[in-house]
Amino acid sequence: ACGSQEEPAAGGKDKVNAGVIAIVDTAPIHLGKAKGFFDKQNIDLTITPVQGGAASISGAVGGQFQFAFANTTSLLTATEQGLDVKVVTNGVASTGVPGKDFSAVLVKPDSPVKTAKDLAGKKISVNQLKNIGDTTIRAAVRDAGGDPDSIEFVELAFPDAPAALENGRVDAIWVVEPFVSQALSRGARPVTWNFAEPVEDLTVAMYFTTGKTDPDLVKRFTAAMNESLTYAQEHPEEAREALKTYTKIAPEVIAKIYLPKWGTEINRESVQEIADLAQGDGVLKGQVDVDTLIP
Amino acid sequence: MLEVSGLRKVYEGRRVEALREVTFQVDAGELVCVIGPSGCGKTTLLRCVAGLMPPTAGSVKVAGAAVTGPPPRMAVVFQEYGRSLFPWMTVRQNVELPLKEKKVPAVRRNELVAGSLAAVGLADVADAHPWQLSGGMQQRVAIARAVAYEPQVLLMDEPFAAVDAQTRADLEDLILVLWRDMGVTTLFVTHDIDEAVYLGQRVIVLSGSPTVVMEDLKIDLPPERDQLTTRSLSRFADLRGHLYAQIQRARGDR
Amino acid sequence: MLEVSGLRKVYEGRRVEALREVTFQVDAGELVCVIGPSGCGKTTLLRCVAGLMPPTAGSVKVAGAAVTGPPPRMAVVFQEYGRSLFPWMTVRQNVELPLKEKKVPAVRRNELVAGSLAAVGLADVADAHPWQLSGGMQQRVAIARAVAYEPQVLLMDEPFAAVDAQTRADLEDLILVLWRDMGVTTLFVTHDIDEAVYLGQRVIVLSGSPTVVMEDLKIDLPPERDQLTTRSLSRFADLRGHLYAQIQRARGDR
Amino acid sequence: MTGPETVRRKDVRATRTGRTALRVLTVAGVPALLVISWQLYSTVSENFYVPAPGRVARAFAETWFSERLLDDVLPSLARLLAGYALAAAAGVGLGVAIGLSPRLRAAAEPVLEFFRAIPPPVLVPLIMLLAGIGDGTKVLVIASGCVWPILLNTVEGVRALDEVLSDTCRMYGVRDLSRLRHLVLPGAGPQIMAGLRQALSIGIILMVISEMFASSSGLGFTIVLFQRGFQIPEMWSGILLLGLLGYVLALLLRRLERRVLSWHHGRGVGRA
Amino acid sequence: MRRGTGFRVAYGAAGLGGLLVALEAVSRLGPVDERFLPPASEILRALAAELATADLWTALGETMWGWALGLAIAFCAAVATGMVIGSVPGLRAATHSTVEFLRPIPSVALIPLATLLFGASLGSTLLLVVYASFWQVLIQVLYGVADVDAVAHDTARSYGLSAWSRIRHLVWPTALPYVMTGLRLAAAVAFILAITAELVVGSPGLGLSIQAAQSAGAVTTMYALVVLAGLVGVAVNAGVRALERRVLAWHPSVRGEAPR
Ligand SMILES: Nc1ncnc2c1ncn2[C@@H]1O[C@H](COP(=O)(O)OP(=O)(O)OP(=O)(O)O)[C@@H](O)[C@H]1O
Ligand SMILES: Nc1ncnc2c1ncn2[C@@H]1O[C@H](COP(=O)(O)OP(=O)(O)OP(=O)(O)O)[C@@H](O)[C@H]1O
Ligand SMILES: [Mg+2]
Ligand SMILES: [Mg+2]
Repeated sequence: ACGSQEEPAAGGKDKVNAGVIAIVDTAPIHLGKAKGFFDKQNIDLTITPVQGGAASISGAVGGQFQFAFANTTSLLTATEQGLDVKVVTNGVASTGVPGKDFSAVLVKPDSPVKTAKDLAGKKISVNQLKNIGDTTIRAAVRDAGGDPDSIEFVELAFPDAPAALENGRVDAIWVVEPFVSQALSRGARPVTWNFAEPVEDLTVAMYFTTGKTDPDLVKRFTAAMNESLTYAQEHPEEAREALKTYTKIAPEVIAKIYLPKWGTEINRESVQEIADLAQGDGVLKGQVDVDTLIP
Repeated sequence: MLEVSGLRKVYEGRRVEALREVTFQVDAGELVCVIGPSGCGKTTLLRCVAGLMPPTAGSVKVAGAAVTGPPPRMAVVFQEYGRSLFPWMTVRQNVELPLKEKKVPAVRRNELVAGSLAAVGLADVADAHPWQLSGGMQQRVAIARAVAYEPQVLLMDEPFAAVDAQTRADLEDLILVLWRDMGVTTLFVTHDIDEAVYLGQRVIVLSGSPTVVMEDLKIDLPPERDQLTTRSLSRFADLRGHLYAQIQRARGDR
Repeated sequence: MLEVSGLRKVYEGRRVEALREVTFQVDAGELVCVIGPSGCGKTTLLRCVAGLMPPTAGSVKVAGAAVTGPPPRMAVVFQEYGRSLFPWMTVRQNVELPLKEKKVPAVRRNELVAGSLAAVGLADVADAHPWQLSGGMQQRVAIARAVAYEPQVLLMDEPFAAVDAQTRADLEDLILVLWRDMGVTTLFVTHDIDEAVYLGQRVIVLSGSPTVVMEDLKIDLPPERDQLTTRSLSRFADLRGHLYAQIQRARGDR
Repeated sequence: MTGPETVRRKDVRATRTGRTALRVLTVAGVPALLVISWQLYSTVSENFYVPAPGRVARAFAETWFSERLLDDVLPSLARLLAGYALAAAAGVGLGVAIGLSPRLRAAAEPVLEFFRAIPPPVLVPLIMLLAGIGDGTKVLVIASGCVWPILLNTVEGVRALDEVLSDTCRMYGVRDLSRLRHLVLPGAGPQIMAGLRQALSIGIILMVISEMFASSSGLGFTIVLFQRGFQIPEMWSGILLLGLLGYVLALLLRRLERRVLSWHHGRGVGRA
Repeated sequence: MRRGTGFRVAYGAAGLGGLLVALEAVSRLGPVDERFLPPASEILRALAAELATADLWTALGETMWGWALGLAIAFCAAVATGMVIGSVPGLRAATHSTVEFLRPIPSVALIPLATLLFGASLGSTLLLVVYASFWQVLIQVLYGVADVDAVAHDTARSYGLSAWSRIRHLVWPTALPYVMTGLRLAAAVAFILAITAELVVGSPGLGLSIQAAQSAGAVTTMYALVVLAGLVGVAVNAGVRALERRVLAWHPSVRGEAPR
């Protein structure tokens, strides 16, 4: 899966290297590649797995990736720091349906925490501090009438979170699929669906490029990507199949997980709302112009 | 006190037969010298007696008990005197360490250390480190350490090799006094024939390889020895001449 | 060939004045012995001459040039023979290394190595490592290394301390032959007065600290020396007696 | 008579200032060169990830001369020292035991190598299962990485003890604890110190790694946060602080070493 | 020596066996939940299954290649630098501050730089591996060079050994035991960083597989891969040990091995 170097493209196709996290959210690009949507646009796509949003943004700014995938907060932060990142299309969005989304805050079945309000003053794990997780959780708690500032957030990778919850190391965990299904099947109880509830129709992550990329290539990539998103949204079973090709999630889990929404439309308002929330929480220092990020 | 019977030692690796068959014994309170050509196995013999090295065959008994490890109350002065001193300790600490191990009370310990250092002429360098001393001084520290230990059995491997003639004579007399006053059973390896005759009640001559005991010679000199008179006895010259011829034969054998 | 003038050496740290003021010279092709009580500074003197240690004051010249580092074509046999051999090399490699450095052609090199090892009686252990040898054998390896090097100036620090009387006599004669045949200028430190008289054309007696040259004695024995006849000359006994008295004085001084 | 005396005293003073200047030059020369080339590089090339030294220096002052010093640096330092001490105790203790016993060495070596080859980042979840997500885990992670150089060096140092010295101890009945104290530890001292020095820098590395997991404060955590937030000058200032920290700790360790190993250095070893 | 090898293998196997039993016991009876730390037997079964796939071997190959190349570069550079710094008087003092400053800078902190320069490719892995293992070897070399015996050193000087010969015949053999320890440390650190780089930067290899298993919640597979990493470490160490026994046959630590 190497070969990130630019070589003469086969059959005059443009070589594109995309930096993408190998999680459920990115099934469309894998599916689209398999379906030949990119070939159709004369793009020879290589998907390079990256470890997180910071890595994909660094990679794109450094010129290694022409396109990459990162969550909304990471992109806003990069923009605030003056990095030249430009969103090309939607990445993944919340289903907006509590109970049927891919992200949730969970507690032990016997926990005194019943609602989002009870999360105030508790210790909650998130995969990265000062990112979309804590921002949305704070919003949810605030909306429910709790004091978000009394929450103690700790960093804990998603895979390690369920164990920490069961051992009582933390009071609540925020996880995304497949860990939501996994934890639910072991008896954990959802308290809030933090992508679905506090912000309406939340755009969680987006595909982006940098100003250096050829505009024509951007247009073609966007087209291929949108086709992939639409196809994935319309063919969830195929999306589930695609998961088996690039993740190691067990097949029986794949069958059960909640898939996110893969639309092509970016909900600018939700992005603006996240930016405002982040600014309110001190994650962002100043006002970020969403239009610079999303042309 | 010391019984060596049928001792054989083969070094693996190069398969050198350092000792073929060595048998002799040393009574309690005896002072026996061992001589032999260079490389004949004197050090090897000493190390086996000290229980530092298991013999290939044969046995060693000290005070009736078979030797399997270093027996208690035995002191050794190693040929590699320089390496046998702890570089991280001062001269005094080097001499004191075995006494501490023996749980000698502090007062007596200080007495012993001071006494033995004075006896070897090193009272004034007690606080130096061994590597700040000359070769001869280092060797004397090793001797002082053995003397202070008040051993029952004393093994010495060419202990005066690095000191000048006069110091050597003094140290020889020190050993004689020690032996006479405290009845220390002593096995003394040397390559100096005069020294062997002067010190020993018996001299054991080892042959060149294959090494066996070539002669076990009684030194029938008067027990009171003195650097001037003893060495000028005609019997001394006879014994010396005899041993010289033996060593020459021993070397010729190989 | 060798000029030592006003040499003074103080070891920092313990601030020991090892040499106070030493002046003497050695002509080309001369063999001079140095004796003195243990710890008087013989090794220190040799190390200054060899350029291994800067003197505190005074100067050393070899072949007219002031010594600042080890001069070329000089060989040293160290008192700590054991530590001067490289444990990771065999005996042969140890002897051969300086020759390789000197770019001696392989054929000649083999000849020299084999010759010098045979001369010290170690031809059969050429492939052993130093730590597989007895103390005396190790010392002989160090001597063989110096001999094979064919030096112009040879410095030896108690080189025969660890070998038996007979071997010692042989090695003494080896040095005499080397010196006579090749005209090697030799400075020979020993603590054996007989040896000094037997080998030397001159004997330099160092005093005890503070160390100065106490006597520079010409040995007026016939140049052809022989273990039996030379040692039995009455002049030999005289010189020996004189030096003995000197050493006693030297020790008394401190 | 007074003439030459004063001249000589002036000489002494001159050489002393000369010596001080030389020392300053030796300590600061190479770093100064590095900073200068860094400045040159950043003036000729605009690189978002390599800000100019002045910019980093400003970020340094702003970032670290604040309450962060108490909130982030001190806890990190405390965890580092705790982990390091733990590793030193375990490494030397275990190392002596393993070095002295060939049987134990043969049995333990593959197991130790097994654990040593496991990258700490993948070990973190496991340690977290056992020690929770508090400081315990971080201390353990630091210790689990630091222990190897100390352990290995101790084992090697103990194995290489001089045989004549060992024999001397055996002869004089110097056994067990006092053998440990008088022979084994000082004899292996130079190697153990080498291990301690190695471990110090590994400890700092692991301090950062441990703070990447289950953390909400600490120097490493802050650097990672800057990195994720694309606050590049701040990130570099943190890296610089890590280097400074390492340097100061190494200096302290060296002073300790000077004291403990004075016999080793005085002996002329190491003048090459 | 022959007897020695059998002895080592027997005891080593016993040690590893003991570890497996302990692991099995911990998760079957002990304090840790089986779901988070599966028993050893299941991990081994998963490992066997993984070993049957071609992907694993490709990943392992990629990791090992990055490891070997990085280690070789770091080792050569560190030995050369160390010898020069250690043998030229004054240089040690002049570089000391810089070395001590650069050394503790975590390789992980270089990740942004690595990504920037090389992206998620072999280059990133190499940068991190070389940077981390270089210091390991360098420090050992510096200590080893400082340990040259004074008498041996004087011997070399008095026989007029040239600088190069002194390094080759005196300094290098003296430092060799230290260098070998350094090599063993560096080999492990290089391996750790090869995997960490893959974990964090996402260069292809075993680390990426571990990361994939971890983020998919496939705990057993993840531990199987971790165990594999450990086993590779054991193998690497055995190799270096064998090398050490060859080149250090004269050293007290090795020659004391044979029961005397
Ligand atoms: N560790 C060893 N390995 C192999 N051979 C050895 C070892 N130690 C000693 N030898 C050999 O054993 C023989 C006897 O050695 P030993 O040291 O006992 O002699 P020695 O009589 O003490 O000689 P010297 O008077 O020179 O000290 C020698 O041939 C030597 O080469
Ligand atoms: N490294 C050192 N540091 C301090 N003092 C030293 C050092 N080396 C030697 N000395 C001192 O210098 C003096 C002379 O030592 P040197 O080794 O030259 O004596 P020597 O004449 O060779 O004695 P020997 O015959 O016993 O070998 C001694 O008093 C010794 O303690
Ligand atoms: Mg011997
Ligand atoms: Mg001397």
